[in-house]
Amino acid sequence: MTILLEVRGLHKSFGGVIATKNVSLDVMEGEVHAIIGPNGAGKTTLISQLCGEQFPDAGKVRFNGRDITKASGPARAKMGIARSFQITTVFQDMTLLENVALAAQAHDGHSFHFWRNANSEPEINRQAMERLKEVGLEAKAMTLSREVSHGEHRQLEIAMALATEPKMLLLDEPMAGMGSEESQRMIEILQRFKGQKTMLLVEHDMDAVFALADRISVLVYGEIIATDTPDAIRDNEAVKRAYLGEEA
Amino acid sequence: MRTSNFLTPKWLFSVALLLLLAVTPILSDIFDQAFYLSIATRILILTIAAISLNFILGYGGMISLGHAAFIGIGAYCVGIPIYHDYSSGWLHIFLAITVSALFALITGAISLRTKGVHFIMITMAFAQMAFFLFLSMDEYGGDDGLTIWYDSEFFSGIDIDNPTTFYYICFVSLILVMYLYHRLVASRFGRVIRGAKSNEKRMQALGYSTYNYRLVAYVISGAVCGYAGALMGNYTNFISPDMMGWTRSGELIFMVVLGGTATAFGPVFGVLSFLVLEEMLPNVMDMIHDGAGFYWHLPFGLILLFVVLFVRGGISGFLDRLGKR
Amino acid sequence: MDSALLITQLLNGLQLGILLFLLAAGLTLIFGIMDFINLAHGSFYMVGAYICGTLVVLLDSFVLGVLLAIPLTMAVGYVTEVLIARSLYLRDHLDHVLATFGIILIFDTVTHLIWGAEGMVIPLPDWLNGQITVSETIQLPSYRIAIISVGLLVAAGMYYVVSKTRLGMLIRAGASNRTMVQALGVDIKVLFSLVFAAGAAIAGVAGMMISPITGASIGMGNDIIIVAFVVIIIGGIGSIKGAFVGALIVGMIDTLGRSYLDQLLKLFMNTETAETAAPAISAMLIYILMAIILAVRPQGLFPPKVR
Amino acid sequence: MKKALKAAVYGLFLTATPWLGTASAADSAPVKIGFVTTLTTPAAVIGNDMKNGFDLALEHIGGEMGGRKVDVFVEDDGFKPETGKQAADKLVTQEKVDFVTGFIWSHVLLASVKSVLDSDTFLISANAGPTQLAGKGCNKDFFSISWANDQIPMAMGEALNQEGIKSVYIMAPNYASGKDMMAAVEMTYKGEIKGRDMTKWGADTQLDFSAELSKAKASGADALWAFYPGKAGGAFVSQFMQAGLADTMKLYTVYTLDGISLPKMQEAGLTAALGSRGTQNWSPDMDNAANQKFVSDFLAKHGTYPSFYAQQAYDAVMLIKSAVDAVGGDLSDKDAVRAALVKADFASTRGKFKFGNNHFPIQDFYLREVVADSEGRWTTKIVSKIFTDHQDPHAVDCKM
Repeated sequence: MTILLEVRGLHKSFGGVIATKNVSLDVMEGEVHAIIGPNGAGKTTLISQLCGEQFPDAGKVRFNGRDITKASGPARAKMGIARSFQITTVFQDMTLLENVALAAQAHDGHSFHFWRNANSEPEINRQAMERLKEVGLEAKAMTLSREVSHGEHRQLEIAMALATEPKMLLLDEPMAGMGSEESQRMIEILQRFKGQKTMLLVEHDMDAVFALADRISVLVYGEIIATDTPDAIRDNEAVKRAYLGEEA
Repeated sequence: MRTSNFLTPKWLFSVALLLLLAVTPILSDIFDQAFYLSIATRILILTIAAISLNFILGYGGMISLGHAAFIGIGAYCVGIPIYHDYSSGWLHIFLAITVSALFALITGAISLRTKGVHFIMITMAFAQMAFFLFLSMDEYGGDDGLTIWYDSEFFSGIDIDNPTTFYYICFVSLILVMYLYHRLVASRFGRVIRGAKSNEKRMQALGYSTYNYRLVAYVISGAVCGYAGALMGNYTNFISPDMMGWTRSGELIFMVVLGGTATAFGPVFGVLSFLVLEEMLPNVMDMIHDGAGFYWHLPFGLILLFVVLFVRGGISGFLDRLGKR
Repeated sequence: MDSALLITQLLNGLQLGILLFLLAAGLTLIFGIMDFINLAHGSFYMVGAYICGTLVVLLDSFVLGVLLAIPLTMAVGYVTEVLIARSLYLRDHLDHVLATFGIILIFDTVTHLIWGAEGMVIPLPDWLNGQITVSETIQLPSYRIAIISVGLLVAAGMYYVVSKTRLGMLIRAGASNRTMVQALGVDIKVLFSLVFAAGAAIAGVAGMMISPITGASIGMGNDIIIVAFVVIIIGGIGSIKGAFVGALIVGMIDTLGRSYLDQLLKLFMNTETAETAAPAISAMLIYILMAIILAVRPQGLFPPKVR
Repeated sequence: MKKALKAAVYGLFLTATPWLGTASAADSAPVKIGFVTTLTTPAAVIGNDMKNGFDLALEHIGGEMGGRKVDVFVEDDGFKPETGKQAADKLVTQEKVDFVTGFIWSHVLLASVKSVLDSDTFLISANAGPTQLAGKGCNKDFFSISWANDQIPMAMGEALNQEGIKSVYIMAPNYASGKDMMAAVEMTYKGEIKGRDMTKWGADTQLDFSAELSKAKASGADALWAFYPGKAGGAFVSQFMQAGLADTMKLYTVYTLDGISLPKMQEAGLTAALGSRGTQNWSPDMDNAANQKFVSDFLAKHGTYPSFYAQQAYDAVMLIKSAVDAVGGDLSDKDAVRAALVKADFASTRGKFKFGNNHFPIQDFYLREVVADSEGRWTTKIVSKIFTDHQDPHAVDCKM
């Protein structure tokens, strides 16, 4: 198995507060790698450095063999890192199909097409429809996205991320704000891609993490204190003390 | 998209309006009111400018408080060549579009690095610079403006000095520009621009360099607005830096918002009602009380406030709600 | 270069800077705390001048006129906030621009209705109308010194209120983090009204100070408000310190540009071109400065620490 | 077909708007005069004074010309060329006036002139005198009752020579007239020009002259020569005093100290104005019957001396009346009307009056001084005559 995402010595601080402290991390091709940690552990800061919204003070990020430490967000997306957001960020005034088509269109070269009606492009629409099917939203393809439920928004996010045909999915708390039934559906959806898509999953919902992850990294105060299989993590004393212990 | 959209009040109103605009020269001839033809011409030209602004402001969320600069640049691209006796209308239009596009490219490249109020203010700052630039060109009248002593010349058979001919040139231009933007909004490019307004972060996560798309939209908008400026130069036969002042840009924004942003017909409604208000209010007030017309800005300001505070979606939105009832 | 002239010009620049600061201070706080773009802030500058002018003529005392005009202008600001501005805070910037554009039209026309179209000359008492002799060659108009002193006094007062009082703490907190103020259990509505009205009064003071020089006229605030926006963008939105430094920079550049740019240009071009180009370029200078600052440092020179 | 339609449409409206019916009675139809001036913005002080002069003239002629009633259409130019041009458009296309007059500002006039002349309407400027229209751009239907912009500053330059002023510093607003003036100075003034400043003008007028005045002071010139019409004049003189220049420099002005600004300056105690001199083609104290009637009636009605704006608007009405009278009220023959206008057979407040080949006046120019009259009111008084029968230098370029 090859390393897809390689993080070395990542460091970031705001004023005096250290948000990311010497983080090193490997995500293998095809694995589902989860990052867990208590509130304020710096998960969001870490994610935003991985997808190019913020830049580290020190350290290196390599993706698919290339150094992307200084690459911009859009550039990383083009290289194949797709992310979903913790807070729903879809295009409210567009239909679900248009939302996904916009994502598919991003993958399909540049979008400086000024004349042709984008809604009647069969190839893009076919791809978008397929992604919607994969997340179980095909019935609502023509509904405006502001008219669907929160859970469906989250599914739409996954469909949009998939539509860019990424090498890696970076999922920032995909279960956030969901009821247990909705979470269960989301877990099922994600399980379908397990083994096919590399995923870096940041999640609070322990059921989801243990159901999905191949390996887990535990982030506490900006530092990774352990990386191991779910079973090993469950038994790790340091993790228990720092993290699981609190929850218990 | 939804085929049941015909025969709504908005649709009927829009078609009726276009038909009315199409026959305005005939009506003005029958009633012997050349003045109203002149106002209608102004409406057409400003509508083209408003459509260009609507695309970046309404669909793209870029609040440019400097759009009047493009009208001014376009107009000077007619005035300055004519001053030097280059009368070819094709040259004027070519200049108006390319110079405006170039100005949009340079200022947009800097302005679009900023967001929110900064964008509003920096576009205004660039427009002020253009304003002061033309102000300083004494050769072309500076502050006093420049009289365009004759109109652009096209084919030998077409005399755009004739108000009716010129009106139809503007009318056809408007229809073409409306069609252009209709295509643009629905295209992949338009979708990206709409997406970037709705959620920039997400667009970047999808791999779009929104900056590039916005810049292109801004340049297209500037070019079209410059074309409107070239028409304006031929219309007024007089141009001055005043055309570029920030209050003019503010008025243009108001026209777009009044009509309803991000709608195809909004700019038409907005410009029409704005100019009709501007023309009628003083007269109506004078009728109520002689001399009251000087104070027409008072009800005008109140109407503006009212529209902002209570009329969501402008006239277009109002007509939509009428249809839903 | 003539040093006496330079000193006078620096003083003039300082005076313009101080006036701009008085306008920009309210603008930047209103923008920083309420996230409200108030193009109509300049209207208070005008209203202050007119109220003050009326009172000065009526009471035949400049000082009394100014002192009475300040609370009156504040009241106008308060009423504007309660009636209109308040319902706009949660709207987007586009609505702010338009609505306050409407407010400008209303203020201008009402002023026209009340005071006529001609504007107003505000007489100065003799003791302010003279000269202060600094040296043989340097004489300074005493009223200019008075403007600068009053301006600095207001600036010092604001500094005290903002940095040393609980109210100031709330204002600073509000400028950097709105939710925090709400979390402190402060009646945010009252705080907003207070900041708005105080900002209006301070803008009014600027109008009162300048009107004996330029006279009061309709629309006098509409152009200077754009310059005040340039100031707060250069200084960093929400920052009083930024407004102060930005105002002084803009005041100096504008004044010195007007005085020395033609001489500077004459080094590169012939006299006539320089003399015609100088006024236009000096008018552009502050916008060029703002564009450069926005391009290089979009948050301004002194942005509030946390946003 | 079109005619029938037209008749039908008019028929519909006849009952509702009776005035349309009377419009065909050509003889009794009024003479229509459009009047464009500034009635908003601070410059409205000038426009109002001008309109007062205009109204007084109409009163004096009993609202009649050539046996026909006079209808007046007043339009505001908003101190902006574009607005003025729209107003002129409206006058000629909508109201279809016979004469357009007024115009304080050269830039407003320059913007409007094409619209008016294209519609074959007579345009009589009652103040603005841009040099462009005096030379190559002269037109058979354009008349100026005032001057070419550079004549008064030319007279000023000559006056300064006569007064023995060795050096001056010049300040003027940056617009057509200001530029005309700057150019005119060099034509006649023989002393040294120590420096010059052109300040922002128009809706965004610069009214704080501190920087310029400091430069003027530092220049060490004998005199300051300024051109600030209307409200700007008050601001200028007050700052001139505040800057302490009144003691060191002599103040000379053109188009600045007049019936509009002087009462305000007196009120504000701007004593620097008293004794300052300027050139003009007219002064309220001119001794002729027409002027005495005009000035005394104006004083009685408004309590202030008329400015030259009022005086020229008054003269403009009298000129139009003389032409309409000469053709017996029949305005259909444009050539006849034009010939009557060229004759200028009316009693001007300036005494003698005649047009040159370019339809600009050939007239005398005087040096006037600001003095207090017998009742203590500030006004101007003629000191000496500078030019006799002076024609502007652009007339030679006029091929008409």
